[in-house]
Amino acid sequence: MLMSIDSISKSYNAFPNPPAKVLHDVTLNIDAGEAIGLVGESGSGKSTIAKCMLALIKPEDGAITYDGIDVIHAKGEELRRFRREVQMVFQDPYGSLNPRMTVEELIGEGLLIHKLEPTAAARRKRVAEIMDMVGLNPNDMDRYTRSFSGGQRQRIAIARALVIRPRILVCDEPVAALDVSVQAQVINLLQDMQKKLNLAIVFVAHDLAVVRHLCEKIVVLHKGKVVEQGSRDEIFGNPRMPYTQSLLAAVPVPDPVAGRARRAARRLETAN
Amino acid sequence: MTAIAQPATTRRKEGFSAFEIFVFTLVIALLVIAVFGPFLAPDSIYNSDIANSLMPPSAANWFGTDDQGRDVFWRLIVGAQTTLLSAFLVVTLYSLIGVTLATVAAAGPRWLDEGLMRITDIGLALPGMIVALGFAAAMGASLRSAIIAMAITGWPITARMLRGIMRQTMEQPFVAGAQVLGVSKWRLMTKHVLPNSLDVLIVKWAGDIGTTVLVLASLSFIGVGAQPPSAEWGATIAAARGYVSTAWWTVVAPGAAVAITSIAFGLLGDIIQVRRDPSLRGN
Amino acid sequence: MLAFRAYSWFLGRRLGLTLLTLWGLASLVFLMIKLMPGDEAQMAAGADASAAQIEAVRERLGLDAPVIMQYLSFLGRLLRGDLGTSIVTLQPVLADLEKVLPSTLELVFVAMLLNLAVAIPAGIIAAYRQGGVFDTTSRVTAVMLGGMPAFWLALVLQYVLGSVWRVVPISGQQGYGMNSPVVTGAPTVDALIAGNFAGFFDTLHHIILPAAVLAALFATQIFRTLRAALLGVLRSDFIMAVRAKGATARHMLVRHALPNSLNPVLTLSGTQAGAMIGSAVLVETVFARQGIGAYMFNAVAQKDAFAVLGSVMFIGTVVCLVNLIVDILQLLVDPRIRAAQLGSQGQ
Amino acid sequence: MRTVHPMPDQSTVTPLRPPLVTVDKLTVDMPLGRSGASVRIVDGVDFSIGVGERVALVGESGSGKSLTARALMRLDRLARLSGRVDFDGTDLLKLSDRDMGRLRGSSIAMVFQDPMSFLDPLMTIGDQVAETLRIRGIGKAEARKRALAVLDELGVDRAAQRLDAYPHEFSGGMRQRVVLAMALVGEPRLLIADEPTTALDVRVQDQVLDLLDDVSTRRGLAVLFITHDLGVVAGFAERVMVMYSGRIVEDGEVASVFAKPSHPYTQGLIKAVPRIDQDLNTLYAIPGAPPPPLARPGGCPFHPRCDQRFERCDKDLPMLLPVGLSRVACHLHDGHQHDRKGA
Repeated sequence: MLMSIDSISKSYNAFPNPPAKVLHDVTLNIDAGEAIGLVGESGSGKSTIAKCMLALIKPEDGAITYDGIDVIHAKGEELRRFRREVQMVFQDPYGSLNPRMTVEELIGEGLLIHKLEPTAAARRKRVAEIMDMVGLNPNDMDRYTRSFSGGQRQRIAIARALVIRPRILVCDEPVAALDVSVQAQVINLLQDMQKKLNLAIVFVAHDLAVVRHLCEKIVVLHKGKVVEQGSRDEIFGNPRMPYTQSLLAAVPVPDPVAGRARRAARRLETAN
Repeated sequence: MTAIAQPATTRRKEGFSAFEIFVFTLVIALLVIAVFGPFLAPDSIYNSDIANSLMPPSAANWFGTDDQGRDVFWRLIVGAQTTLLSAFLVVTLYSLIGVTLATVAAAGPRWLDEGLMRITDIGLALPGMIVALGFAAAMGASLRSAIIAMAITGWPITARMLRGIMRQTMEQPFVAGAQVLGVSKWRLMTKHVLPNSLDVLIVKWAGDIGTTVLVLASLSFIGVGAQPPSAEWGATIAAARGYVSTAWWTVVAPGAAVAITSIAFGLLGDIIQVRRDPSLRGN
Repeated sequence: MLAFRAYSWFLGRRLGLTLLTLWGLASLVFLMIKLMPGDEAQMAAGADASAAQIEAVRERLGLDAPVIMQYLSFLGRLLRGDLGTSIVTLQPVLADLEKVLPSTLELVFVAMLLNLAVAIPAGIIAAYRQGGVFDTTSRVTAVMLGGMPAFWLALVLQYVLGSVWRVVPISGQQGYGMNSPVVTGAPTVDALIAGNFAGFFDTLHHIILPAAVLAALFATQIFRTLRAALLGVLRSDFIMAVRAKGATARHMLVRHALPNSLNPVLTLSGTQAGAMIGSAVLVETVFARQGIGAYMFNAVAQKDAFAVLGSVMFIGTVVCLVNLIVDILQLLVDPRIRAAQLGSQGQ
Repeated sequence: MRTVHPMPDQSTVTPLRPPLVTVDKLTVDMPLGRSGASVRIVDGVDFSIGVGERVALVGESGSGKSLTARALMRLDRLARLSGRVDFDGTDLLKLSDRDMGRLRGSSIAMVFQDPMSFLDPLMTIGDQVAETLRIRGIGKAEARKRALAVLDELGVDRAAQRLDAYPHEFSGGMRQRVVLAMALVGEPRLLIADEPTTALDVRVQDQVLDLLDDVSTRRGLAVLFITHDLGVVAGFAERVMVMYSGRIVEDGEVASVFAKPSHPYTQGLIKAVPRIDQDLNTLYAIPGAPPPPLARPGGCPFHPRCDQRFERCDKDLPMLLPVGLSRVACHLHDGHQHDRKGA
């Protein structure tokens, strides 16, 4: 077990109103090299869990342990190692890259601050390698991200996260803002990288079809609680909880015959 | 999903309109006058020549002469340096204070942020010119006092605005990305947050020069700023105040100089703002 | 219940901030006193005070005590309403200022009316016909007026309208022989109380130009803010939805854009009400009106430092209180601003 | 200069029902700054919608789908429109602003993507729904009564009590119902729905789709449904039009387009969508990204991303021509396939 999240809770201050509790006793584990999907609707707390896993916010209760590090209280060398080994990719390809840095500076920043490559030339070489690996042209290294498309930006974001060889990559809705025709490229890239680098991927999404495609293990969240978790086959083939069932039933299918049949069946069910 | 999204890729450079070129020329001309004016002016304007006092505008004295018989036009040229230099000094000083406080507030712990912002609230709630007047009067009426007084009362708007923008920038995903990467607080603020927050300030800076010229002239007029025989424009108006009905040019000319300078820098600020964000066009 | 909690929280916060601001102001004024060059007792006693008089003042103000004690006793004196003593009039500053405050408030009130009466319709028309002739002219006018020094504008208009064209009186607050018995200290009100209608119109005639000059400065801000807010709202998504219902441009403006744009304007006019009192310094003296601005101007001219700093304290306090009152009024009068101020915790 | 085809009946799929709207060579240009230059976002679009027909308009960012929809109602004040939009025998693009205003809300209505930003935050729900009627001079009580009836019809709980509530007091799904009520209260014949479910959770999306389905059947309402989600299209629409780079590239019955897409873009799009009912090892990915309107490639705009491109594709712009029961704009289907074999 690489990371364990043990019954964490989190509330947000809404003064003068009473605080809003967004996570209730959430527990889940991540093994090395596995892809795990956190799915839920808006307000399910999935992004809050991702932020806790990245130590961007601290839960009030519970514990998060990564490879022997107490994440919530980590300091100094321990925190530095955690920051090197757990990385993330965000939803918004426009807001997630500093517009005042070149592609080289963006991707090379991790190498620089973790002192992984001593010289600028060596860093540059590593940046070129990783750009090539994620399907970017290394000649674009000196450009700013302004002129890149959403899909290319997500590749840059992935390269920036992966260049320091993390062991966990947390992806918060990484394809939700992309065009349909580009979405598949990024999903395939993530899948590819996971296999090549033996990376654990935590994939936060509202789109169950994408999660089904990418993740072996699924955690279904609803109103800050884990409703159901299990393997892909369990969740999609034989969901036990009514919430999971209703969620799956509502996903539209790009096939008129199957789609109409699914909707007709569902309406019949609700009518009864 | 709207088709006209993608501002990044459709951004285009546009040429300058005639109006914009006019404003740029005006600002540059003012700066040139401020820098070189005193070297060009004839020595005679520093001495009084009572025989020629309060002469109306003529070929020899374009804007006429004042009560001391000095040429009004050349005194304006010489005064431009004092006026603009003081304004630049004031804006630079309070911008430095504002930027420092905003950065500390944005980067620091919550209690420090709260504390600094309450102090800023106090500064914002008080009438700035009156407090500056008090400081300048207490320190002994002089141009130096007025500059210091304006610098210590001018920073709250900058601090409040910049701190707000920095907090917004810190909400941007790329800042969380840098934190996840493990960058130090110093690098986070200087490399990621500040560069992406400062450009609003640059817009404000141009407009602030215009406002500062106005307030400085007001303080001099009230009597706590530059003192006669300084050629600073506000002091010039104050000195000429009694002659408005007998020699209107002694009052109109320096006031127009203040107005033109303040309007020119104000317009410069507007132009930069519209260039940064074309959706504001026409505002 | 929740609303009550939100209200008391808002009011408590607002009151607390006002108290904090007054304390900050007092500290600044104390700092100003300490910044004064020379011997404070000598200054307070006046230039031709004897050594014994100076010592008496030193004793009274506790100037031999440590600074922190001086600060505390200074705050104590402020709480008792002691703003210091003018070395020119030899009167307590507060007593001097109380006499002239109504006159200033009258000027500010008329200026505020003029300001809103001109700027709000102008802002609406300019936004309604964006890019049109009215829009362009009023924007140019706003830029010009906003860049002009108020005292200079006062001097020039006084000369042109008062001396050359003689449309308005040159200065003063009422004509010769028009005096009414002083009751409130505000000439227009006093004339009304006395039933002296000729005197009332005379005072209005005197106030119109100073008020207009004061208003000009602030009207440009209201105009620009309202126009920008209206245009911003007109660009927003829900206006497109209103268009899709088939509404006319006029309906959109009046029924949707205006209500959604007024909040920043009201907030600004609240701040302006206070700032106008400060700006009276620039206008009152030019028109030889009585008022706290003129009082302060004279104090500067006569190097009456305690009167100046007392005035700073006084004007600052009035501004804080005016801001507080305006904020509470806004909250009470308009339920929409109430919703915006208190935040919407619905869902 | 393109040649103008004189026979509109040939280039338009005959709808099953009499046409309600016929759009002919519609272009939309958006101005760029004040330089007078503009960019063509929608480039000569032809289509028609039958009475009571449900048509989906599918496209990615920059394809011009939203602007096409808004052009039908002339909602973008900055947009410059040309072509014809024939509604019930009148050309909407030639109407005066006043007449167009009368048509909006009563003949054609629209619902939008993000219900919250399309509601006036300071006006009660009841007033906003009734507004469409009030604008047309209907009395306050009557308008309120009809607003209530529509809100009831759309399943807003306790509608009578909530007429005086403000938008922020409603949940996302309820807000979308309110926006829908605003559109339907004027009893329009065409409803334009611009990504009405994109911002909603799947379960709420499902409810809104059902609702839209019911209402359009019950009222015989034609719906033009703008979306980027092919799943939604398959479950809701009868006909689908695929837009790419400002043009329609394929237009046909939903069943036949999904079963046998003709345009390589449509083919790729359908294969690229991950599906809840299937396991696949790798998704098909269309290379590259949709071009921004200022950088559209010459020839067929899709050719740089197309895996079936041949010689002609980067030179000639393919026309939208009948292929079977559909219309397709692709050189593979314009009767010159032999060119490809020859190449």
